[in-house]
Amino acid sequence: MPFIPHTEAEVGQMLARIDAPSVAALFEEIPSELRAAPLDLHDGLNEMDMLRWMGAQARKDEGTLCFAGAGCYDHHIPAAVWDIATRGEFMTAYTPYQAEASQGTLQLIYEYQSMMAHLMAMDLSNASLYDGASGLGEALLMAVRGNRGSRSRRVLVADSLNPRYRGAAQTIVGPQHIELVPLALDASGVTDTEVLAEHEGLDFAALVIQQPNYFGRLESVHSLTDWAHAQGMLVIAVVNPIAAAVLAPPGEWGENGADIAVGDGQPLGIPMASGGPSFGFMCCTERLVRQMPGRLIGRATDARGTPGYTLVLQAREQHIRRSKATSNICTNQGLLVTAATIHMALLGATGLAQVATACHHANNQLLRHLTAIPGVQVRFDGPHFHEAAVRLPVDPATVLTQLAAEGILGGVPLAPDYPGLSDCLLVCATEMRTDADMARFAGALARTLTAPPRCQAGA
Amino acid sequence: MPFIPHTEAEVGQMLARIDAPSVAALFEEIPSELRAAPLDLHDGLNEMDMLRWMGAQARKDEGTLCFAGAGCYDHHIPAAVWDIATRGEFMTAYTPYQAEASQGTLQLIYEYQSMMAHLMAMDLSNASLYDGASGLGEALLMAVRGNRGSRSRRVLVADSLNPRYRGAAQTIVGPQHIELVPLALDASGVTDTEVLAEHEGLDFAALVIQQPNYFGRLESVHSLTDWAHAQGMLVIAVVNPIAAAVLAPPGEWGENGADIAVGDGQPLGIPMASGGPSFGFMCCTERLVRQMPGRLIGRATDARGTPGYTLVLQAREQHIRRSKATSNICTNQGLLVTAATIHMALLGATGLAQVATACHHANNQLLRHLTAIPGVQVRFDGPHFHEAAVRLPVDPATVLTQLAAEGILGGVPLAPDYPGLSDCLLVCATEMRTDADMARFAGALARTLTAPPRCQAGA
Amino acid sequence: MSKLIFELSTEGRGARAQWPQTPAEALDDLPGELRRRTPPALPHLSELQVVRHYTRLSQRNFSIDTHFYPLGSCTMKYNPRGAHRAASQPGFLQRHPLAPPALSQGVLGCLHRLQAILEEVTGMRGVSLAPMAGAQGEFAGIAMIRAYHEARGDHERKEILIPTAAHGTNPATASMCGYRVREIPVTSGGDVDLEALQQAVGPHTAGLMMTNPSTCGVFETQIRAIADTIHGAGGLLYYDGANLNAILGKVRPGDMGFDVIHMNLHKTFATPHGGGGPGAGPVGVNERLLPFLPRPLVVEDRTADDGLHYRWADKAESPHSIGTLSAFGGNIGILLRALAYALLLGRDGLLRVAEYATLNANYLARALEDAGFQLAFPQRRASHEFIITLQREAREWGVGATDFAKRLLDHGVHAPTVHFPLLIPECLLIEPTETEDLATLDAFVAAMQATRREAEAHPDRLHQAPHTMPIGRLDEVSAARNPDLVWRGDPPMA
Amino acid sequence: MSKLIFELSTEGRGARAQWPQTPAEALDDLPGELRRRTPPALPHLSELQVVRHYTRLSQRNFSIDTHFYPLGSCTMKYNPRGAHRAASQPGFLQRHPLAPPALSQGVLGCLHRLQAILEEVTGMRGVSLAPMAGAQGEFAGIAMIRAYHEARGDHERKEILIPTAAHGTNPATASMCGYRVREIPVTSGGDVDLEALQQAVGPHTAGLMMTNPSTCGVFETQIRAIADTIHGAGGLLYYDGANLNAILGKVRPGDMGFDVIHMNLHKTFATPHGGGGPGAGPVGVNERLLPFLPRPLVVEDRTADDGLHYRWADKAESPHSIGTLSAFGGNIGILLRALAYALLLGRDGLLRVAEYATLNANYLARALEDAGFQLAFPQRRASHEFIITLQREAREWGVGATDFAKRLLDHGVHAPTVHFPLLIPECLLIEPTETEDLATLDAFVAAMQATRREAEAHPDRLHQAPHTMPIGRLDEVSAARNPDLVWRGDPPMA
Ligand SMILES: Cc1ncc(COP(=O)(O)O)c(C=O)c1O
Ligand SMILES: Cc1ncc(COP(=O)(O)O)c(C=O)c1O
Repeated sequence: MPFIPHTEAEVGQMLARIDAPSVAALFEEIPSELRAAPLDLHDGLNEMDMLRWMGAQARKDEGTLCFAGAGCYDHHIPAAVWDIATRGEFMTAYTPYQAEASQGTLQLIYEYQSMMAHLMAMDLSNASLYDGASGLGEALLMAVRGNRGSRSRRVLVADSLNPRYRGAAQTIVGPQHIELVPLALDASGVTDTEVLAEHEGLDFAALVIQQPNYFGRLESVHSLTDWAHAQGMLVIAVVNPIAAAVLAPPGEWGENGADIAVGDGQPLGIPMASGGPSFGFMCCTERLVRQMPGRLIGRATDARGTPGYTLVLQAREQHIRRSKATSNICTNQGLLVTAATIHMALLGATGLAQVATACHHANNQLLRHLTAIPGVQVRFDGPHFHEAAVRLPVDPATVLTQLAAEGILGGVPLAPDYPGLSDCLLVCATEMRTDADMARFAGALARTLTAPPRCQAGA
Repeated sequence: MPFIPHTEAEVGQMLARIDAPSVAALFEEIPSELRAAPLDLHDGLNEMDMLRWMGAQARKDEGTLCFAGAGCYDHHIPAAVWDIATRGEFMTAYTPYQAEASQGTLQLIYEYQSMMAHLMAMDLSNASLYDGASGLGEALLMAVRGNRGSRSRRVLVADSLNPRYRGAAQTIVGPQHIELVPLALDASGVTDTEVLAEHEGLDFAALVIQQPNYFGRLESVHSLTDWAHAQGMLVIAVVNPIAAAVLAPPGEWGENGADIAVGDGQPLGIPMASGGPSFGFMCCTERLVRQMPGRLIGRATDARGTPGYTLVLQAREQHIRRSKATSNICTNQGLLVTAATIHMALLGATGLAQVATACHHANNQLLRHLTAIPGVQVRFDGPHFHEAAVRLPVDPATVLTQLAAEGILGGVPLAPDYPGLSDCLLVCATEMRTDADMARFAGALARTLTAPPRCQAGA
Repeated sequence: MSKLIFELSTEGRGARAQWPQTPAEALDDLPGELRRRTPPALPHLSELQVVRHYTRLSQRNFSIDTHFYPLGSCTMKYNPRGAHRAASQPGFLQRHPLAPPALSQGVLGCLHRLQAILEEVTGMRGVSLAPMAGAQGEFAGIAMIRAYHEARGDHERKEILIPTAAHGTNPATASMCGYRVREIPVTSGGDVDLEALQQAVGPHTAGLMMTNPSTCGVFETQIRAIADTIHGAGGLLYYDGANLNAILGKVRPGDMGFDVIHMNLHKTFATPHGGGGPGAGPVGVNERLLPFLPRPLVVEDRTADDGLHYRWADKAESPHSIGTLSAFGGNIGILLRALAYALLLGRDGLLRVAEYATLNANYLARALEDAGFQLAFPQRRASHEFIITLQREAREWGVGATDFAKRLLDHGVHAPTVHFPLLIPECLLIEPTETEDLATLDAFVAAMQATRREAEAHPDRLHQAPHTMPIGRLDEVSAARNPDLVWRGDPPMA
Repeated sequence: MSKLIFELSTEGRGARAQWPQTPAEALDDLPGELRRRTPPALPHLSELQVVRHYTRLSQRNFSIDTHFYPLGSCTMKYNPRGAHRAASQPGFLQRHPLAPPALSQGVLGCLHRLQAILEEVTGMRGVSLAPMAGAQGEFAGIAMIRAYHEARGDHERKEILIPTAAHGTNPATASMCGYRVREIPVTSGGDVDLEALQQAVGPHTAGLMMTNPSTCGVFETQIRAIADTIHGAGGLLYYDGANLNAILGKVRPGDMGFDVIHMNLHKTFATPHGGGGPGAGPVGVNERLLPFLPRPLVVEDRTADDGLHYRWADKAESPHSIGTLSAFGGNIGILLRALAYALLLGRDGLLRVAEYATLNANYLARALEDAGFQLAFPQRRASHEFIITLQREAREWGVGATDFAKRLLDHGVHAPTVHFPLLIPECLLIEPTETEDLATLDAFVAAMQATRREAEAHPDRLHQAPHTMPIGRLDEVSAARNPDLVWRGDPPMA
């Protein structure tokens, strides 16, 4: 009986105490016709055998050279981050409902909220949402609720938003009949300012802008923000937290700053790990605090005046307001926030900026490597940050298959989400990619472009 | 400046306080002609680059299928063991000189001493030595000092002792002119009882017996112990702690038990890791306690009667007795003891016995696989525990090279240490080796025996 | 009293081993007005400072690894380190979420296996692993119910029924899905008031959300009648699987008549709670909701040479899906831990979870009753958890559930869940779980007894509790009045 | 007051997920009389019990990760987690020590690189990584000196000279190597008494063991004269490298005239101390001792295609070696951590270690002096550590070094080394290391000052210290009288 400490003698003693003839008898209230037959499952494995099986599975996926971004980035994570985040006291605690017995987690989240608010130049941050994409869904609900000046359930969403964010947000806001109205791209891969004019005077609750956008291009966030505010919309910024160390942060967009900033915390010390668990961050202006979904930690004092930390403004949450809560979110992504907090403390403002700079440099290097191959071009003109759409002379899907056979993840195809960009691959190089890595990628790509495709891709 | 927290301003402030013009000036007492030129070393790497280089090195050695034992065994280690042992409070503490601030480490070592004494059925255990081999060296010194009835500086050492133990022990006792006198093997690979008679009546300080011996054979430990005691020798048992869960423990050898038990703790939760760090354990009888080298932890009480743990009998150690200490050992292998203690607590007596049983079973399986190959034989008759010498029809060194090319570590050649066994390989299968692993080994071995050897070994 | 990390900062310091070295000019191609003007006010620290600060902070937590944590409805049981190890392998950690199947057979094979295990455990026809916690599973479930009715052109169903004992996420979820919530009372026996239910259902009923065993800690024995009532009215039945630990292998939600279920793998499948997450809240459905399962789903194909090949299902294969819930595939790292746990336990091990969780709860309930505490449902068998009410203690000595909870901390025990479910005044919801031993349960009883004696003799000691924690009881009211949520360089208090 | 693990045990319990399942009959081929009759009295526990017990025990330790730890001579500095990560990779952990070079190029390449780095840092001609701690390095070093003299037929050298300030391992090592020890006095300035040394040397002198900077915390400026004296008499000079942190990149033992040196990588190269080990104590030698280096040594060969190939040197290549010191290659895992540290720091980083360790020590020395403490060598520059003597406090108020040490624990600071070196009465040897920040040093000064004021006003508070630790001061004398070293099922005390 793995993990069950009871000895036979103890079981007997316990049953006697509760006057039950057997453990099975404790389930006598379950109607007999409902009782389950023995489950059709495997025998239990010991830890050694379990690890052998899981180890073989993990090794199947090992060793890929990654040039994909699209919302998940291969950054260096200092060894200290997870050594500390996985300490039992952090990892195996519950949500800090008993403040006095949870000061470790609570103070850490207060520090997280502070760091995140500073990074985004926003008034405040919550304690996390599930991920960036679902976080955007929550932001839309919040904007619709929180925009006092608008009665609209429609929001403008730039086409340059990560399509996976749009997808998840759509699922979340759909049942409440909130409509996402698209804003087309211009030729350079950013939001077309001309189409903005078409929406002037119409009532929208909010405008969603991603910076850098899905194609690694930089949006004119200042003028977009000012335009939206002038139209009575709230501005929801979707940002990469590493990029925020060197790019104008949401709180400083335009005259008055964005109203809500959301995004995915993965670049802050979270392994890619198939995309989850990561965490969504959300910051907002003071004005919107009572519309904020999720947990908030505040500083308080005890009877002696000693400062401590505790859950605050719980009236927004489902424990208290139930069907009137700002969201149903309860369990969030605490441990990832723990890691991100340690990560931000280690990197500091300078370190984060250096990472961003190194990524930008690496991505530019990568583009140089790739565009040296005849027929390969960067799709959009102008500076890119972190990633870029690259146009190929042959079908990207075939190329990716051939690269995969060499253990290279050559980027993300744009075809499924952007029919107009079906000849493009979204590529990315972080600070982790060396020049040799890029040369290997470029070499393999050049070969796939010249060699005729084979039925069964092989090295 | 990695790891140095000083800011420029602080350095200035500190220098001012100590009236020094510069940091360099602090070294003014060093005669200038001795000052070093800049070291001829690399530039510092950041953690990411360091891990990239070390990662590439580690991957070169990864994935070997191991059938070697010879004193180091590939056992399953529960994940909990090192998760807890590497907690900062254990891993980054010093030797527990300040008892009140080190109760974690001290109580753990007291528990370790207790578990180890119970496992060996001996009166007491110290807090560790460097490894089993150097531990044997210390045991010899201890026996020579501690045998009141003998003035001899000679000890009898069975040839079935791990030759690497003999080698290290020789280095350690050599300067004190202690002589290791060999005891030959009989035809079945254990100590020849006939040659014992030749040593009767001569003065020896001790007899060293390894159980199971280097060839995985079982020595007649009871009669050997009684014989040695009858001759006035102390008995030093060299044992595998996993085997001790199912084999008669040193304290129960013969009428009165062995006097000293030493061995390597590696099988108790320590990864093979190229053979170190591991730890040496040493247990002895009450009578010999003041001859014991290394640290001892004892239970004590504070003024309120609360029990606690502290270093005891330090008079044996070099801090106090200096040149008259029982040994020069100071730093020992504390963290490995931490892991081993957690390991023993998790496995318990039953778990350790099950591991031993599974190893025995696996090794017998392996021998069945190998001896099914024409020309391959088990070298010695009789039961084996954990490992066995296997005779091959071709040169073992060549075979090992060819197996290595397939990523298989096919055992340890006996030629260098036993010229008479130069056609033999010492093989071992622990509970970690599956039937499929063994079949792979046997298949590869069969191929190398039939195929003509190639110049450059390849798969 | 622990300093904030910001208070350890000195400008100019940095953990430089973590900084890549790229000249700042590398950014020169970015337009100046889009660049950040002032660096964010993050602290400047050495690596040792960070390690020391957070190591010490961690020690200010209770956790499963350090304390008994009988927090009802939360299933705080041992989180096997082996499962954590299994999920922490480089092959899993370094996989990009958009890696193609050719580079992902390991992880996809794991997810497929977990889908199959969860289907069998719950008795459902299909499982989606996408939801990232229980509440998101609820959302997915109710969104599927909505999609089902809409697909049938049944647009009048605007109400979700929820027993009053339900967890707050249930009504909150129903609202998020655009439904009105109608609460159904619970009888003094702990069951749903069937008569009230029958009166409440109708053509406006989209469905009923409930748990079984309920958050009252008892098994709802009229479950078939409830199912018939809802189904008879054209509604669907939602199972909140937060309490699945109580019935693993004993009775399956699918067999009870539920149409859709979410599971809390971070409870039942022992993945660590992480101080508030991450979790994983897979949803299972029966035949009629299959088309609506959230994406992505892993499918298994048989290859030409009779091998198995795993891939994500195409969008075209689930045109009626409610869609995705996150950017990628959900909390896959948690799913891997849950799979490792399921592999370790197997058929018999999972059954024993329910058995010993229930044994521990019933033993503890009886022992507390014997010690003078009042059970909320004394006539019922406890499931894996049970409720005591301190109404009497509150009335007679003026000490309530919160006072008890705080004083228990001083005994080195995490407090049970307080004031939930809301319908039982001054209640403690106690869930010992199957991984705690008898001595620990007995020590808890002793602590409760001691606290009760103290409540009578020195009620103030309880009001002022805790006494031995790093801080005393915090003034949450004034903290909420003028919330201090972000450090802004203000001098530390006190 | 923490229970012993044995007290948590109940027969019949077990962490069964860790047990392989093999029928006991598998042992039937072993002779009955050689089998164990009764199982050892190890505790029977669940996995949670073990995890909880040892997690909680760990919290009862001070450590670098949690506390300032200015333990003189021990170099308790930050142990980079990255180095631990680097050494903990599967390729390193899963390598069997006897794997052939074809399967070992990774680890052998690392060890060779470390050998080269240590040669450069120490200015020696050859390095062996074999010794497993400082004391074993000393043993190897003195054994080499012995082998050298013996190889020359110089059999009369039976004495090793050691300054009185030396660490206890020095004389203990000399004895283990079969030498007599003669102690050389130290002057009040902290230097070796050169005159006494000159009188002591002679044809019986095998060598001199010393550190520089010495354990008095000052740099021995007459080092050339000392070297000349020893060499002139035909002896060799041994460098105890425990204090190497003080001079990295500033001055090299080889250049000072030392013939042989050991290093404490667990000090200077920041590998964690593990609560008492493991360490690594490589030895470096100059030309004349090269033939005697302990085995094994890694050699680099150039392959036909101009690549590099690493292997262990053949026994035949070092016929004069003093031999091996362990079963395999020493504490290779620690060597890998030290290499990672060296890679991180590089040329400039290593130099800065010495500079900032020295800066911190001199600042702290001055600040304590200003606070009224008496430096043992006030006229000297501190090296990376320094000594204060509490002789005056002991005389006037009856509080000694131990009392101060214990009271400091209550201030959340690990005590400095007490009563070492032995020649300075009531001394504290204080080594802050380079990784501590100014605020921490200032807080230490404040704690020392507060303790000093208290020593005057309330000496009893110091005598009874510590007051806030899990236990009070232990009665070591009675513990030693009748030592309780092994739990034997006796009822727990108190
Ligand atoms: C009964 C019940 N339902 C739903 C939930 C919500 O689950 P989660 O916190 O994973 O979102 C909980 C969690 O506390 C619960 O106890
Ligand atoms: C000066 C000095 N020499 C030698 C040693 C012995 O080193 P180790 O403990 O690694 O054996 C020490 C360790 O404390 C020391 O401080």
